[in-house]
Amino acid sequence: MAGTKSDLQVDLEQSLHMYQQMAKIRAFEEKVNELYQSAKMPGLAHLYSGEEAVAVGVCEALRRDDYITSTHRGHGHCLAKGAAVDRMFAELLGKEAGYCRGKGGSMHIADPDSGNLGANAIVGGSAGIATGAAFSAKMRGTPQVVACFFGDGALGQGLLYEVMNMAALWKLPIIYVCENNLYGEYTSVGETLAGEIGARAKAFNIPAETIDGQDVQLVYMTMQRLVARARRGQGPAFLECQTYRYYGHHVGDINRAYYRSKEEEREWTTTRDPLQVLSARLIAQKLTDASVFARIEADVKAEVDAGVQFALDAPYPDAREVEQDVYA
Amino acid sequence: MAGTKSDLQVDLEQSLHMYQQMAKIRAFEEKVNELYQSAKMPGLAHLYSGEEAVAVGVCEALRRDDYITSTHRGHGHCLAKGAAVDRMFAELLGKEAGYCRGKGGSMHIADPDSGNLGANAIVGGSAGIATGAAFSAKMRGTPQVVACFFGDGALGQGLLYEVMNMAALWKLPIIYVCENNLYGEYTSVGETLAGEIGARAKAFNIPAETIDGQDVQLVYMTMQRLVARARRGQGPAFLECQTYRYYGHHVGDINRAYYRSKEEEREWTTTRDPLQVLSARLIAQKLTDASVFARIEADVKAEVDAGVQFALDAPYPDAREVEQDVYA
Amino acid sequence: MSEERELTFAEAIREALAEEMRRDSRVFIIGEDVAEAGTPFKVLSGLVEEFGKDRVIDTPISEPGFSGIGVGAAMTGMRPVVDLMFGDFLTLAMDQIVNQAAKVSYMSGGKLHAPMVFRTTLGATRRSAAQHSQSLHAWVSHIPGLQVVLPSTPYDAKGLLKTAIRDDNPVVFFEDKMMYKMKGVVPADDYTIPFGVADIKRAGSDITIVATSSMVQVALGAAKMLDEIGIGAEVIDPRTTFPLDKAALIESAKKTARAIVVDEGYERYGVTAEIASVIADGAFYYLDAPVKRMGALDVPIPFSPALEDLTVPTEQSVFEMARRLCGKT
Amino acid sequence: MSEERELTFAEAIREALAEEMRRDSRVFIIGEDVAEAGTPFKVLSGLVEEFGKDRVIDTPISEPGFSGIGVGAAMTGMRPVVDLMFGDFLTLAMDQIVNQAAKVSYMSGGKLHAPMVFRTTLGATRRSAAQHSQSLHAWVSHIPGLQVVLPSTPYDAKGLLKTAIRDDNPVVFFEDKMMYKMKGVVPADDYTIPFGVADIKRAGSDITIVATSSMVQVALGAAKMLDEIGIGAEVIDPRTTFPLDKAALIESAKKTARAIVVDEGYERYGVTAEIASVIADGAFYYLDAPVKRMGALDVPIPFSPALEDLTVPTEQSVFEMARRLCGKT
Ligand SMILES: Cc1ncc(C[n+]2csc(CCOP(=O)(O)OP(=O)(O)O)c2C)c(N)n1
Ligand SMILES: Cc1ncc(C[n+]2csc(CCOP(=O)(O)OP(=O)(O)O)c2C)c(N)n1
Ligand SMILES: [Mg+2]
Ligand SMILES: [Mg+2]
Repeated sequence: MAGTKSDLQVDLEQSLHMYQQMAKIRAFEEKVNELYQSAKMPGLAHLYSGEEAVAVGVCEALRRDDYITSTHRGHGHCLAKGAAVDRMFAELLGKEAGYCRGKGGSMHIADPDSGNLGANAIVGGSAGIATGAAFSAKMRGTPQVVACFFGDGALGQGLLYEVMNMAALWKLPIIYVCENNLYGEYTSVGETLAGEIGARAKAFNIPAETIDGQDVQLVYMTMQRLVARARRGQGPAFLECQTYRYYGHHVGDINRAYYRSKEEEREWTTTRDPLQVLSARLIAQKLTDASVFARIEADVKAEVDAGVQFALDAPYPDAREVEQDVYA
Repeated sequence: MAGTKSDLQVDLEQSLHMYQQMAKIRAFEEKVNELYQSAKMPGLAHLYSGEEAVAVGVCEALRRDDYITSTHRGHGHCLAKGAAVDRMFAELLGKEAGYCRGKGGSMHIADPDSGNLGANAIVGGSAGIATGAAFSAKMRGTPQVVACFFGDGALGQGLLYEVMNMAALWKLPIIYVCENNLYGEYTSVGETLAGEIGARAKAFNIPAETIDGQDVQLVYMTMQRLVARARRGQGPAFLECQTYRYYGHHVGDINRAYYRSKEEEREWTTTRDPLQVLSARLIAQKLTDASVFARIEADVKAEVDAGVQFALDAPYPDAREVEQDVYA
Repeated sequence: MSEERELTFAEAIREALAEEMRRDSRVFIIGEDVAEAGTPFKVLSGLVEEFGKDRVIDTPISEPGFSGIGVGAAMTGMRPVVDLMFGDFLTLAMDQIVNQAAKVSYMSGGKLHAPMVFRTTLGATRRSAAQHSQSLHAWVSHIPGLQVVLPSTPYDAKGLLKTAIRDDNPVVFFEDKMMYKMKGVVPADDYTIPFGVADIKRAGSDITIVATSSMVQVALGAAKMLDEIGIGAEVIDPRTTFPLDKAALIESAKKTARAIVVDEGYERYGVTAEIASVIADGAFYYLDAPVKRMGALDVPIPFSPALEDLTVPTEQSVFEMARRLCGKT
Repeated sequence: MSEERELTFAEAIREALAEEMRRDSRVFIIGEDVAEAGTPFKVLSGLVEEFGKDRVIDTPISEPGFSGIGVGAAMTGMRPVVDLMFGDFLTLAMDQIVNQAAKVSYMSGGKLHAPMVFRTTLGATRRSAAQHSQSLHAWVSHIPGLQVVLPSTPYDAKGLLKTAIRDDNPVVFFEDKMMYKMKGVVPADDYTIPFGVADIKRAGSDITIVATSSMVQVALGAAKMLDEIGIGAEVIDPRTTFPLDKAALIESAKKTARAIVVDEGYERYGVTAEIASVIADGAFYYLDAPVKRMGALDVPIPFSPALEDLTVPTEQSVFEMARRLCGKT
């Protein structure tokens, strides 16, 4: 359970659970890529591979009824917060069994049952929703906390500053989680960001921390602390997680040399992979051995394979569906 | 001329010129209030009385072809940058002789001849225009600098942060001048602003200073420095001027007790009046005597009286005008 | 008798809000200067005294921000009434209204909803110039997922606002700034007016004048003038542009065989276009003359009174148009 | 022969931009991922290599901000071409486009101008769901001070974009994302196409199909099918929704006595309403049937291909409508 003292060190069970969550996301995204490459998935998708420790570390520190808002690169957030693989795939394939009955697709997966208020295809677009959810939690007097995920690119959107100001003024229970993966689409943050990221939150009196987003234990422990603080009514926080996306901006972005180097990609994938970082550490600490991870990998692969098969077999929504759900 | 070393102290002539500019704005605004109270002016107006040192100190540091953008409380900026009293009044009365042929009114006075790109009735709305003008100056290779005036209230608008980011990234020649008069409409800044104002600019790597906006010599000297820096290609700056509006949010805002105290008003008008501060200082320094100020007051009063008469006598635009100027 | 009680339009709005806030603790108001100031139009005066600053919330000048906060609050169990002081500021909040609030129900396959009201204003002739005078209701009427309300009397204002607050979908509610002081009978009881039901403000059989919001009084004035020359005008107010009571509008036009649509938005690509084309289609075989449209002149609203008054349809101009359409010159 | 040279729609846009940038040093491009990436649609590929990063400027993800910078640059002597990647992001930039760019000429009494182009996109069926598929040109068509361009062929795209860049007023230029790869003849010479001149894409005398942007090809396909059952359809493309070539549209409808308007924006309060009501009014005494409108279904665009394809008019649905309207069943 989140929020108690003993959680401040990460025990083995929890670490393995986080490993499993990360492995599931990785396997899910590999499958999404395959579906795209084999023309089985409509449209595009933005893969989360490489960034798993952020979603998993953050969501591990949340309760099920805490909220998240997600982004165009949202599969990892959804899975980490508790979405099921099969219904996720169904949504990506536009099937009725999907989380949004096929109407949302990759960029709009929402699952209120697990506290997921939705991915969002407007960069920064969910910052208002997340802050409003925190506002609502406070008004309703519940202990809920909100994690608002967004990329470094969203720092370009003025909306974020407007809502951070109000979150600070009103001491709202929200953590702004910035996934700094060094690029917004095909442009590096160096070209789009003046100053330090954390300073932007601090300017609004919001405490900000910058951490290695590839270390899931660190993300979890930091988030634990910030969530506990928010739950105590001490207001918002800002967490910059330094991370990296292994694939292109979306599945179709194959030739990336004009905006980032192969060396850089290699550096991140080989030395800073969040799954490897965690498994190597646990093995070095002699807390477990390689066979455990192999078992987890096999488990999630089975889950993903079954999930994708479920989705492939599932029916499309009926034509009548097109005019339903426009209004409540 | 601005930008040379010797200007760094303010000589008597220049000080008196600034006094005259401030006195003109004060007299102008008193007349506007009169016009409103006697139902001779259509609509409303937001008076600048009390804040004169900001507009005058800032504009004194600018060349005629430098740009400003202004706000809904814009009369002072326009006059300080070089607009004529008579055509200003004509605009406020909706006459064809006005700066905008009567189409703009109080909140939209623009005068490209004096580098005034226009007042703006959207709070923060001109931050984009101002930054674009600075961008354009840089692209065109001219030495022009831009002063972007806005109130403390505009700090609520996300647009400001978006353009400050780009101004910093691209080292644009612009000074963001925040007139912090403690209120946005009927709400005090304490309720709407988290953190320190200057920190918001610094977060984007923009140097920021906070000064007494009632001391016109200080405003001028500070602005001189920032303008020189921008003209040298060293990029944007942010200047917070602490000031106070003597009247209500607009001419119709008479009973203000529910949002600010009479004591506070008295404190500012009696001990921090920008005209008094300057005249008292120059007299104390034995640089001049009271008769000089009396003469200036008489001069500007005559100018204002003549201006308002001109405007009252001027014709309204012809009905055909209504469909003109929609397109160039 | 309570039936005969008169309130101003502003009072009717305030009463609707107060009643709904008493009835439902989820309802709250958020926007600029809504608390002690009660908005610049004083529409909300007194509410903060009754409901406190936790339910009547002053914000920074952040239209996108507090609109977005409204959306998030609505999605998680609250019923926000978001105050956008001038309709012209819709420009700033369109992403939150259109890409977020309007679409969340559909995008989530019906799992999430945004039950909320965006209260804003429309209307010119206040000498407020181009950025404070627009009537931009056509924009939101265009968007699936939104409902758009344009009350034209204190009675309608109260009943429609209550419906808006109770509705489970986002509603954009436009108040004419010039109408706030207008008086009318408003029952003290709890009544609601359903969306999508047009109201015949005046019956007549020679010509149909469809009018919205600020233009209803103008149309009624014109109808009176038309009466004097023997033309019986029916004035019909759709009250909501979406849902639109097409049947009632078409029915009226079929009966009179002539129709004019009057609305204060810019004429081109405006609300008059939709309504005129609905009537021209639905009553095609009954019309004796083309359906005529009268919107605001297609110019940014000028400040000068000498010009501004030329931009909005008037009793006189509606009268002239109707007379011409009826072939009386 | 250069007359016969074929380019894709994207190449035509790029060529227009390159030619104008060579001709006029005031022209520059600003937006997200416009430089090395050449936009996600690769429309601008190669321009940064020729013109450098000072004239093809990558911005942060700040639509309001860089639109506003465009306005200020335009007001002070430059000719910005502002790139708004998806038309759905207009929601974010509406204040800069509508309250600033569109009004500055009028509000300043003609002293300031904003000669600039907002290039953006429209169109569904890319499986991009509700926030990346909208066709929001009705909004800007509603606003005095703006001009709105909807090219439907590579030829028109080049000629109209050059006109837009040379115009002294703000222009919103919509490109259909699905059309970028479409090929057509595009002269290598410097030609422009005036605004407000409709183009008859196919002559016919039995029915008029007014179609815009993405719907022109659909209308032409339907016309071919109609031919086979003996109905001669005239397909007419207004090319600019403002200025709108009312005379040409009315003329065509007078000739054929029947008209359908097809456009990919949401149907209600959309572009079809304006055009249909203009025709219904102007050709009133010549029409044998009501003017029919076909826009996108009034729902947020769904992701699922099974649903998305139902939301946009198709050759088949236009054909059916035309056949019904001509009384052939
Ligand atoms: C308002 C808006 N502008 C532009 C886009 C197009 N776009 C989609 S993702 C993206 C880059 C986002 O970068 P970042 O926030 O860093 O997230 P990342 O993709 O790196 O996870 C852009 C520009 C958009 N979806 N929304
Ligand atoms: C975007 C926008 N929101 C709200 C308003 C209404 N309004 C006009 S002035 C004002 C207060 C502005 O305060 P500030 O920026 O501090 O300027 P001051 O009036 O104090 O000079 C407000 C809220 C507006 N004009 N524009
Ligand atoms: Mg990124
Ligand atoms: Mg202020």
